[in-house]
Amino acid sequence: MSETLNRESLLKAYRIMRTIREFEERVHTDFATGEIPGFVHLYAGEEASATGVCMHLTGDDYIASTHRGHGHCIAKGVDPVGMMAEIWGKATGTCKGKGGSMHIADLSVGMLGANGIVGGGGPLICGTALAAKIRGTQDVGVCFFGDGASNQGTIFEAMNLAAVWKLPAIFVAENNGYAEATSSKYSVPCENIADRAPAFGMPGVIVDGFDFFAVHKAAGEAIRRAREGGGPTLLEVKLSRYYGHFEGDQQTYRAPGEVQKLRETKDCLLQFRRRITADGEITNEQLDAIDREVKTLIDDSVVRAKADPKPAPADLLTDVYVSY
Amino acid sequence: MSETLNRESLLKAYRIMRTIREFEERVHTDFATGEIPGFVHLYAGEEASATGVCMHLTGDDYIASTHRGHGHCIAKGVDPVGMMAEIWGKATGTCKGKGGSMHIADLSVGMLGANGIVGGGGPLICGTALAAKIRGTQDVGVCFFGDGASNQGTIFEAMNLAAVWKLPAIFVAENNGYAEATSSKYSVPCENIADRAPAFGMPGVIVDGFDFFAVHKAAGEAIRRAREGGGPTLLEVKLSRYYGHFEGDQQTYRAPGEVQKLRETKDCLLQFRRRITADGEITNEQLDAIDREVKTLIDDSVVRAKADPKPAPADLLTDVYVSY
Amino acid sequence: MARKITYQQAINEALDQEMARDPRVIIMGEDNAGGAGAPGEEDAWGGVLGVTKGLFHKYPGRVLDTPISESGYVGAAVGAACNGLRPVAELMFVDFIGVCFDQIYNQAAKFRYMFGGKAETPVVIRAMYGAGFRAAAQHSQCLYNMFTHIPGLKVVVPSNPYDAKGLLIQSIRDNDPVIFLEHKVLYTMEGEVPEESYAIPFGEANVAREGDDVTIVAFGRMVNQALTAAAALQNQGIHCEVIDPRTTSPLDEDTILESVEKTGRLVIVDESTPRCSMASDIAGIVAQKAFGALKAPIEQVTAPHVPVPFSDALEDLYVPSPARIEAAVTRVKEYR
Amino acid sequence: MARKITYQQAINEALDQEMARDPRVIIMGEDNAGGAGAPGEEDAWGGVLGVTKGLFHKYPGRVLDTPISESGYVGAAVGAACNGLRPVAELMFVDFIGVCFDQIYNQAAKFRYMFGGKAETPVVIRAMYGAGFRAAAQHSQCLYNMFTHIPGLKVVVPSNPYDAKGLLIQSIRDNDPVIFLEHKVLYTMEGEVPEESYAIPFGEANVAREGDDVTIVAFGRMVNQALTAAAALQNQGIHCEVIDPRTTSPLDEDTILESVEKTGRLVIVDESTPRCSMASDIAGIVAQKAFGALKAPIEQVTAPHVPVPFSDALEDLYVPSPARIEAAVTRVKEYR
Ligand SMILES: Cc1ncc(C[n+]2csc(CCOP(=O)(O)OP(=O)(O)O)c2C)c(N)n1
Ligand SMILES: Cc1ncc(C[n+]2csc(CCOP(=O)(O)OP(=O)(O)O)c2C)c(N)n1
Ligand SMILES: [Mg+2]
Ligand SMILES: [Mg+2]
Repeated sequence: MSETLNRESLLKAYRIMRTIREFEERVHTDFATGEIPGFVHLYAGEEASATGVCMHLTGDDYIASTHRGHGHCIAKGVDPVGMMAEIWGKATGTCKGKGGSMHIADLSVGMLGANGIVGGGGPLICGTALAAKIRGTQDVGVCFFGDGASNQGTIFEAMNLAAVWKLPAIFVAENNGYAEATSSKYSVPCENIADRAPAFGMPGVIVDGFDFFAVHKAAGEAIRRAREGGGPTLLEVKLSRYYGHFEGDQQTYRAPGEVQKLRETKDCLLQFRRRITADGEITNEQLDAIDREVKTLIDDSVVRAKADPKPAPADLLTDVYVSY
Repeated sequence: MSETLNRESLLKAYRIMRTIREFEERVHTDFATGEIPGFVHLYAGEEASATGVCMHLTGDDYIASTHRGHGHCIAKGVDPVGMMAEIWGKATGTCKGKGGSMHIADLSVGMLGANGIVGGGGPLICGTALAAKIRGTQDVGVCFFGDGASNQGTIFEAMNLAAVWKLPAIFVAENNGYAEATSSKYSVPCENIADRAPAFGMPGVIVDGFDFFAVHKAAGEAIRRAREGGGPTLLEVKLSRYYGHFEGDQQTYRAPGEVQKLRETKDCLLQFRRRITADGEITNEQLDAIDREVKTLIDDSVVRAKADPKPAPADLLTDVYVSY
Repeated sequence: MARKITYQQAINEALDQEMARDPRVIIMGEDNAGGAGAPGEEDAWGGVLGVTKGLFHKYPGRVLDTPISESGYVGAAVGAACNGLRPVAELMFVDFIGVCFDQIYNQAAKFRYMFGGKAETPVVIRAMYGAGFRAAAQHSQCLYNMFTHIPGLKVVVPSNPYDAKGLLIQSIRDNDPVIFLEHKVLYTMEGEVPEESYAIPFGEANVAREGDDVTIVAFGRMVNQALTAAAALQNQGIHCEVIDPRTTSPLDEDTILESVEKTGRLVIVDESTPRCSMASDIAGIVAQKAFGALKAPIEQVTAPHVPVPFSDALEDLYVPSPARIEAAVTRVKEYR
Repeated sequence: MARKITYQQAINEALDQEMARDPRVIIMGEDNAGGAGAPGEEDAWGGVLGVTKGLFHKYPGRVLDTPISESGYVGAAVGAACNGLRPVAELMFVDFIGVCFDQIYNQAAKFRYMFGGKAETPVVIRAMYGAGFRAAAQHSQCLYNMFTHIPGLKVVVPSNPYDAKGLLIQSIRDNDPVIFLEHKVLYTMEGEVPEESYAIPFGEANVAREGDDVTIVAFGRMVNQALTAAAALQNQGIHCEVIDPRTTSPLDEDTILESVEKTGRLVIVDESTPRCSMASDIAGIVAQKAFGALKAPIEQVTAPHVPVPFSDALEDLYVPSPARIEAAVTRVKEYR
């Protein structure tokens, strides 16, 4: 077991990762039927990253996410039922059906939004961290972004600004090896994304993103440093996405069997389950029970999403301004 | 003397640096009378950088410059007479009086323009370098930018792109310690700007910008590497500007005597003169003669600029499109 | 000319033919080939929706995949244009302009003027635009008004496959910076397109339908909505002239003004939000230059002043529909 | 209220009073203090033209100098606004929007809608705009049309010191993202400004001069040009009504339409280039909603469709002058 995580926390982490996986697998299946509108980018395979990081966060800490945001949302505490309705474009969705998959946000739990603009979250999270710093709280801001996004000017500027202002911000580079069909070997001309940290005078750390415990530990250190006034950290999480860039992607750019092999050997849920059941304090039966509960939750969310009403015509014009 | 520079080259380098100095001192004086319109940023003090780099360049190599562009222009071969007229807003100016100090450009000598947008030149120079690479020539592109600009997303993106595409591009960071009134100690959170090179998998080199020979040598290596297909380099030149950010700046943010001391001890022209006259092959008299010629040239450029006509009203509407 | 191809194929063919004709033409963008550095297929995508597919192997070294650095590579395209190439850079979704606008509007667009006429910047920026894909607020905007506002840019909004090919060829041959906007909903539209290369000049509107009663000026996808409405109105005895300016800058004012001189009634259909839009622009020009001919208020049929919503239920209301166009035409026709 | 201060002082005073009133207000920008990390004076500049001078020491920790990273710090202001602060970020010259537009138009402006009404983003972006300083093409643009086009933004263009103070206070108190544009030529303009704090509501035009013959709608600095023209025209017996909308978004349509209903003649004065401009926008609105009242073509007096030139000889021709306004008014007045 882990030194810092008690039994309850381990079960919570498992439930979150399982929920993300179940949610994404279900969206994958339902997208294939043509019923889900728009572009959907799935987080399956990367669960340990969002979960390992967000387990350290309170509702007052903020995260900024990406187009591949479902996992970050669930890990930060956004209600999956509202999320599913949102993805289906329903009035009951987290954003009343106005945002969709790429814009799920819930400020009440510190989730500042998925983002349709690659790199968009970097500057924003500097802002939430700045607000915490100015108010004198210990809250932090976490910006998740991809290997592709690591080449975007906004991300560079945000890391630099966070260092200049010594902000309580953590930059989590989720390096899944691809930006759409482009390999990070092509687009990132240094060995690791974490190697960019010295350019901004901040620590750079690399972790195995299939290993929840590694992520949890490294994130914990970075977040503690930030809370204590030690400034920002760049944390590179190496992982893989199990599905295409978006649903519909044929993935001919990947090596045959690439994903299958990872699923079988390194999958974060598999590893986690093996590890936490090793000493018998947590049993496979308990985890199976969680699996069933999660499945019921997600099944139910789909049933409700399908049945829920679409936004009413009048909704088209509301929610643009607070006052106008 | 220098190993790589013959007598003629040394005299040429001296003449260029002297021309820049004389040009800038004269603009400084004339600006004070209120006759020169707009914003003017002077390059005095930094002459060894532009000159040391541009001595390696041919007319087919491109440079991209900044708001502080006079020195780069002169070093790259733009006619100072046209430049002076441009700064005075006259029809005879390099840009017909339409651009002014911040937009002097002369593509016929590979000068892609001063730039009013901090960091604007980085992407552009990637483009001229790309064109050279695609055509299979050995031409290079050089982007000059400041310490302040080193925090701009466009510069980060440009360095990254140049590395990904292995472009024959050289990024010359002229670190004069200030961006407007802000110290680079505040805005650049790592020790040196050159320390950012590893983030883009390229070599980073630091040189003393008061020492023409140091700049010339380091630039020569970077440019040779680029011409040979070895990709981009980040070259940090540490130097100082002798005047304010722009003319009119009271410079209360600087330490008293800061500039005076540099002028007396490290000035690039002083050092250069001392060094090249050391073995007697070049005499102070020869250099004095150059000084006089340069003075005459600049005096003359001002006389002409003052007498030259302003653009005609019809010029307002021309030169927007090639065809419309 | 019986061959029919899609709008998307027409764009691909224009790129292909110009790359074959002129070695200075290169293309670049995120996944314009796709698969760079990856273990699997090269040219795995050919653009996010496949528009540039097949060019990578045909023109070695001239199809460049880019990191996600729009300022970087769009600016590089601008710089390369100054140094003798004729680059076509793809911005993928026009909505991404916010991270690279400077290189277009302050650099490319202004070089020629700022440099006293001594620069040429023959760069083309291609981008997808428009609503209809349930792609929500950050992937569905029009934004052509912003480009049209900027002196130094030319702006192209083809409404059909034939125009897409001919206008893209003209864009590449043109010596000024061109913004070429492709409506994503039109990619699958089929139409007759000659196999041979041809260029459609800028600033020449297409009168897509002739009529004496009401002039409809529409842009991009809205031309088709307008034609649908016009066909329906014909049955009610209202004869609409549908004008497709094809380029918003330069704009063929004459064709519009002549039509209004004839009809005296004008409806403008613009998919973008209404403020400072192309709808405003045309209305303003006509209210100044053909005022004497006007017999009715100028109606603008646009999206509302709101971001593009995600849900199909709302997005379908957001986009100007043939029904709304019909209603506007009827109003101006009946105005006394 | 006899005290006279400049437009620049009025802006400084508004910032000062709001910072005193509300600890959530912070300001940030390049050299908003100036001298960060440097050996000499702290608060060495107080903004590039001194607008924020004196606040750094008065409000410790709440005046932030930034690196030259407009996307970074403008986005940070947006993020901070989502987390309970009320930041005022200075973009220095509005022309720099090209390197940070995304954080404003795709992020701040769209949050509330995309998030189903569950976000508030009370951020203010201040920026200098306009020609007249011989600052050339990249430091002299207006660009308010671009912001006005974007749903979710509010756009403020004060024309005098009194409005500058009251509108900036309103901007800071407002719960939506606001673009506050300061005309650099107006910084030295003096006017009566009450010492106490006051807010001018958005969307309420100021009728700067009343008249029955011709309506002039003008923005920012152009209000003053219009007033000069109107005074001269008065001597010729032409009575102009000069309307200053004060905010382009929201826009006080009613005041404009009522005036046109009365005069039947409209001239719009907009310093920006003409295409898809505020001039177009107002013309389009009036041609649709007050058509019946119009007795003459709607004249637009704008800059030409060219970048802003450097030379004073050209820049002075570029900016709409009182003489050009007079000529336009005379034309619409004489139109039969
Ligand atoms: C500014 C911008 N450029 C391009 C895109 C299109 N796009 C969406 S996701 C994506 C790839 C992102 O790759 P990465 O950052 O590695 O994240 P991943 O998809 O692997 O999670 C691209 C290019 C975008 N949405 N925004
Ligand atoms: C995008 C942008 N931001 C801000 C400015 C205003 N500005 C002009 S020069 C300058 C400082 C530049 O500093 P540095 O890069 O160090 O160059 P230096 O002036 O020292 O040569 C600033 C902030 C600008 N012109 N463009
Ligand atoms: Mg990735
Ligand atoms: Mg500097």
